[in-house]
Amino acid sequence: MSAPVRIQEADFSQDEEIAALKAGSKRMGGIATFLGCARDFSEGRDVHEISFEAYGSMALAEMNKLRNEAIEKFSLLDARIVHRVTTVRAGDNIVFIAAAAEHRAAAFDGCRWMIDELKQRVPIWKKEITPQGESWVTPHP
Amino acid sequence: MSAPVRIQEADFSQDEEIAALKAGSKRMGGIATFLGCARDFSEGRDVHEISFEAYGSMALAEMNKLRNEAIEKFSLLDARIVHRVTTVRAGDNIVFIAAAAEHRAAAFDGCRWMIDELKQRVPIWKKEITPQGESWVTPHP
Amino acid sequence: MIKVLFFGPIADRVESREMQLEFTPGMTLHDVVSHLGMQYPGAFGLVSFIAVNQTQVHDKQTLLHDGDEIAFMAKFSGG
Amino acid sequence: MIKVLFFGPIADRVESREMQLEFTPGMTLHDVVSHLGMQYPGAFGLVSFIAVNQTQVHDKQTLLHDGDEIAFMAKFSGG
Repeated sequence: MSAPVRIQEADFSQDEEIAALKAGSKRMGGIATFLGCARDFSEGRDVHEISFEAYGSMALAEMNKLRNEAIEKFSLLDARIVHRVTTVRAGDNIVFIAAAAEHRAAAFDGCRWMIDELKQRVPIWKKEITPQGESWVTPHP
Repeated sequence: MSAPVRIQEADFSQDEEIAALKAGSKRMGGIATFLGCARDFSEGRDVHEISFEAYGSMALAEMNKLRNEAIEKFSLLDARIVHRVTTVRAGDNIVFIAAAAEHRAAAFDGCRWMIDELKQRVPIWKKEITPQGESWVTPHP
Repeated sequence: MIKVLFFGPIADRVESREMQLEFTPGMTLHDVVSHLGMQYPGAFGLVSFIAVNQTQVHDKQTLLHDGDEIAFMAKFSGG
Repeated sequence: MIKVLFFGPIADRVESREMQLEFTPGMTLHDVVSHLGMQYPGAFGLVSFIAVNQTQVHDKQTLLHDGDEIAFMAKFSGG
């Protein structure tokens, strides 16, 4: 079975991720997931491709810490985080986060917390390739 | 392609639902989903099976209304609601809800609103089959 | 005729999922509720929602029409 | 030796992803920052986070050790 936290070039299957998540417990009542995708349009410009770069060893360590913290903080039964680092086109998958809990409130809260924290804490950068050229994305404060 | 709102006996595939959701737009930046599953334990008792019953025509109409309201209320790009009506065992899928938006906040808010409303408004009932016998589930106020 | 539907715990107590009532002009939802409520008091104690033709109705004075479908429903527990 | 890593927009401005600096005993993070910051002021204006051995460090007086890995990072934009 694949690791619950991964950085990879390849796309992922939600069915496989959910099956792996569910394998650990039959006490899960709710699984909340977040799937981040590449948009064809950002800040008023067409976007052809998005290219990702990561500080791999640190990013993976942070993502593992983040998962452990979420499990503890929201009493999750399990959680998974997968981030692609490659060049994607509009509509392609970028990041997948899943949080499983006995009840839905904790699953939603845990899932949302993980994607919010990931954006703050995990050393990954994206560059948008537009008809006007390439530019690194500067996150809003 | 399958309808975005369905009541069915059969299990569903998240990959298929997400693919159908994404087919409509390349402007989706975030897709939040909720998967409700059967737990093996509820209110202090083991649960062997859960059996669902629906007022089918009204349930489907309410679920469609709910989807339309969510799309409007949260400016979603698309949404899907699938509920199984059959007898399931611990770990099995019961309900799937997906909300796609340009940004993640609307996707999360819309998804959570739909499952909360579904539980309030859609005429479906569940019966838990435990070693001590069967009983209809009475929702908490 | 008026078609009456019962679901879940209510169907269990009525020991029936469906019945037909004779339609009479001027008949209201209240007439049906009081008629069936007397026959099945245990079941009607569980009724939280009533729908006429798949739409929730709160006003018991609602006039019925021949062919209407009335559903008596306990609190929902899907999802 | 100290291994220095640059990523994303910072790597673009430094025009390099990695360099090695001679280690000298007593060397602090501040020494590295001021040395490289003078050489690549445009790049260092983008630095929001610094990590030593994959852990964020806020104190520039942090003593370095031979073999340490320092990363200069712009604001993250993953997810």
